[in-house]
Amino acid sequence: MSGKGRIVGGLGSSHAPSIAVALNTGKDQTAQWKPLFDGYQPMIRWLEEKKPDVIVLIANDHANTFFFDKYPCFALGVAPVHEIADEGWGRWPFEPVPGHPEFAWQLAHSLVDDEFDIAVCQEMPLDHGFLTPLACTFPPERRWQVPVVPIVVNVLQPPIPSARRCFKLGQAIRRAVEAYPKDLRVAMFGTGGLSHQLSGERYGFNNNEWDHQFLQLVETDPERIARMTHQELMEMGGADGVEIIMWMVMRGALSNVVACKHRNYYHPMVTGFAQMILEEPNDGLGRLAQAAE
Amino acid sequence: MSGKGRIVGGLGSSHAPSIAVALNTGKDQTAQWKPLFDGYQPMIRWLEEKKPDVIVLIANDHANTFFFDKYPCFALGVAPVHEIADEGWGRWPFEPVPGHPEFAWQLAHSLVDDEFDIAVCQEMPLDHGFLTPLACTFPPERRWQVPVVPIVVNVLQPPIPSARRCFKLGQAIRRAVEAYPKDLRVAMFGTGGLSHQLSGERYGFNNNEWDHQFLQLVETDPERIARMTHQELMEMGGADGVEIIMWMVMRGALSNVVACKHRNYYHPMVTGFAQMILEEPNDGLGRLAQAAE
Amino acid sequence: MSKSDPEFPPPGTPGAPEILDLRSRQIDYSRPLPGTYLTTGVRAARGYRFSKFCMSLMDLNKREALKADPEEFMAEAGLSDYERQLVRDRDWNGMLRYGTSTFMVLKLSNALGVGQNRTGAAMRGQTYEEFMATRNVKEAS
Amino acid sequence: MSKSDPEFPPPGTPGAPEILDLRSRQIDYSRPLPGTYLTTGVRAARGYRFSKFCMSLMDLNKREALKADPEEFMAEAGLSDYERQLVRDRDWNGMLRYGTSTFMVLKLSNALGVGQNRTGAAMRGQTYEEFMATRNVKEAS
Ligand SMILES: [Fe+3]
Ligand SMILES: [Fe+3]
Repeated sequence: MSGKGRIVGGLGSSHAPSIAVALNTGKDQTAQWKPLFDGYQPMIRWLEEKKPDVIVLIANDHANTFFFDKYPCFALGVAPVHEIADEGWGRWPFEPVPGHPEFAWQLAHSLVDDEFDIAVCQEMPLDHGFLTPLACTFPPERRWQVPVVPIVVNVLQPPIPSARRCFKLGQAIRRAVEAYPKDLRVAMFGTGGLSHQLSGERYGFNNNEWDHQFLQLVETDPERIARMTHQELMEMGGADGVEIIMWMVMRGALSNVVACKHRNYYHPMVTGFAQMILEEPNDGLGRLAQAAE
Repeated sequence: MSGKGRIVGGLGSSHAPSIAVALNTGKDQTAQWKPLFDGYQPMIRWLEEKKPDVIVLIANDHANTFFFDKYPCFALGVAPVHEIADEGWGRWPFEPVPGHPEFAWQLAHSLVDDEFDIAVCQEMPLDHGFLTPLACTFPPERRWQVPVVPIVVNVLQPPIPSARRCFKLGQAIRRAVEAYPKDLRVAMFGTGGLSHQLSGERYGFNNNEWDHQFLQLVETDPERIARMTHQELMEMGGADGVEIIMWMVMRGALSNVVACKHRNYYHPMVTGFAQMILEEPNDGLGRLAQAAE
Repeated sequence: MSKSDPEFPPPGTPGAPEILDLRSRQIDYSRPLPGTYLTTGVRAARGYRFSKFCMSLMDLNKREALKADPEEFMAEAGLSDYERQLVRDRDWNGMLRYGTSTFMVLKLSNALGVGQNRTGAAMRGQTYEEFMATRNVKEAS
Repeated sequence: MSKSDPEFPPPGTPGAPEILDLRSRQIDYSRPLPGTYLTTGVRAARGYRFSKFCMSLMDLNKREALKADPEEFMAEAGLSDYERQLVRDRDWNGMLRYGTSTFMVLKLSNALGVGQNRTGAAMRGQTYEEFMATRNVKEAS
């Protein structure tokens, strides 16, 4: 690595509007919600300890920021500040989220140079896909201490990118980080899933077994997931469960061997909720640096 | 090739608002404009003879259809009808242009499956980048007899895709055409360039020698252009001359060896205008089919 | 009023536009997912006008206009007879089959005052109570 | 009024935000193109507000408002002093250096009634006639 940027680890989390509602109405300690919000505590502490300078946050738009008149496959937010999207019932009561234009533009150039045809967005309001994982891992007193570079992945309107392509996008993000000319501690954060389906007679489909298998594979054998088609992912995890491809962007940016520091799963209603912390070896300096010490 | 689609050839042409103005105000036979419009006559005849079922037309937006809030790298228009963009002084007096949704959606799926991260657009009004080459090759009585699938390439707001990436996009389009399950005669049409620069002290820069060299290379050795960086392309052809990368999408979809049936160059003012016809061997059935006959 | 539409007849009826489904190498069309309607290929095109209608309901004023006079609102939005009948019938699965994205259907059902899980129960052909009985957490969230 | 701006000082002046130019592997920053200002990297970010201002002039009403009272219009659009002075001076190259895309500058000069080749001549530091004398076709098109 010629630059001074490094990836210190990756987080994974589901996202859902109901999470923001529970959080903002103080229901996070009810019997129904506690098992979910407890799962965020180690992530809150990990972020405090690891002190990333920037979070690359991967989520999908839910037709709040984009419409099908012009729907991007991948979109990158390079703005200094990201506004809060209006999902049709007014904006979520969160402050706008700071961006990191300098790193984000470098990332944009590096990704396009690496043949990722991303849309570059100087205004890209964030919806619950981004906001719920972020609000859960940054309690009110710490909002928003770490700037965010958001990446939108199309999982709504076919054609959507393959799990393989998402994994490769993560690998390209790592190359951009490692070439960055300044000290920069980067945390990846993939969101979405796990199993759920919000349409048709199959509404409410879940597959707890697959969800646990996915969490295991994303840690130890992401290549297995990269090989899966959307057909296979949807058979296993429901039509909307395909959005776990966004965890693959996070995973692609990490080393082959990572340490799973936390894993939680809870399935109250229609979505298999999960959280995960995957830590890079040697605080992101990698195995070679470790060996040289 | 498993399908029945075939590419019958590729056209190349500059685009400019001034061309539409000259055309629509009946100046096409003036001394100033005749050498340009004469260059379209063989293209008009070629299209009449070759009878393509669809034209894949590659141009850039000039901040009329997209703005830098959300700027795509590649965008594909899948609409049944493409509206005319308003460039700020009212719409050009052209009828909306028919699309080819069935082929366009197949192309969208195939390109994303082939790891091209295109934005898919169900409404994408066309500006002069698309309209001037089209209006010049379809005289009023033939407008618009052939449906158009438009592809937008970002050449305005860096990061922009490399010449290599554009060439590869053309190759991926060919794969999609050849896998298409119905008889379909496809003509490629790359637009833009040649040398020009519309900004800074270097405004009005042209390089006739490079323009001729480019026309030779795009026919006989496109790989040489694919190897060039934006830096090299801009040094040779001016900052805005970089848009010749859109001819590379057209060229990438063609066979290695093609027949140049027409080539014209005229440089009246600030842009090196060029036109070209590259014909596929054996009416698009390829050399193998030819050999087997 | 019947759900027939000269421009966009219901899928499968005579005169309906052919929908080539061999679109994505990511989908195995020989193994259709039960109870699932993907808006691949031109299916999305057929549903586009209706999707735009649903999207317009992001605007509170539009939602109130829909509530105040649904027929007037749908006429102004230029919906076809077929599309209007889908709305009158709250035929969520019909909308999906027609080519409407999941999130567009949910924006519409929300605007019509039907919560997500009630919409989902109807999609399953169940009452809300029957559906909730299948969940791990049984009370409404 | 001077072209100084606490928020966005002109490039190169003390306090101006650092602009990392090592952005694109497609650009050789050791060989800057003469008289050329690329909006690579954060340069585009600095020019974004001004670009939006130029883009707004696609609307005829906005163009007429600009013509009727430029100072009032620029104030309402929230332009900084530095940005307003760029417009007052018709400082096209200044706009480009600031991070404004070519096509945004041309939309603005068009709205100000300055044709493309007159804008270009000014960018070159020439009169319109001097510029036209360098062209193959000498009469105005
Ligand atoms: Fe989601
Ligand atoms: Fe152009």
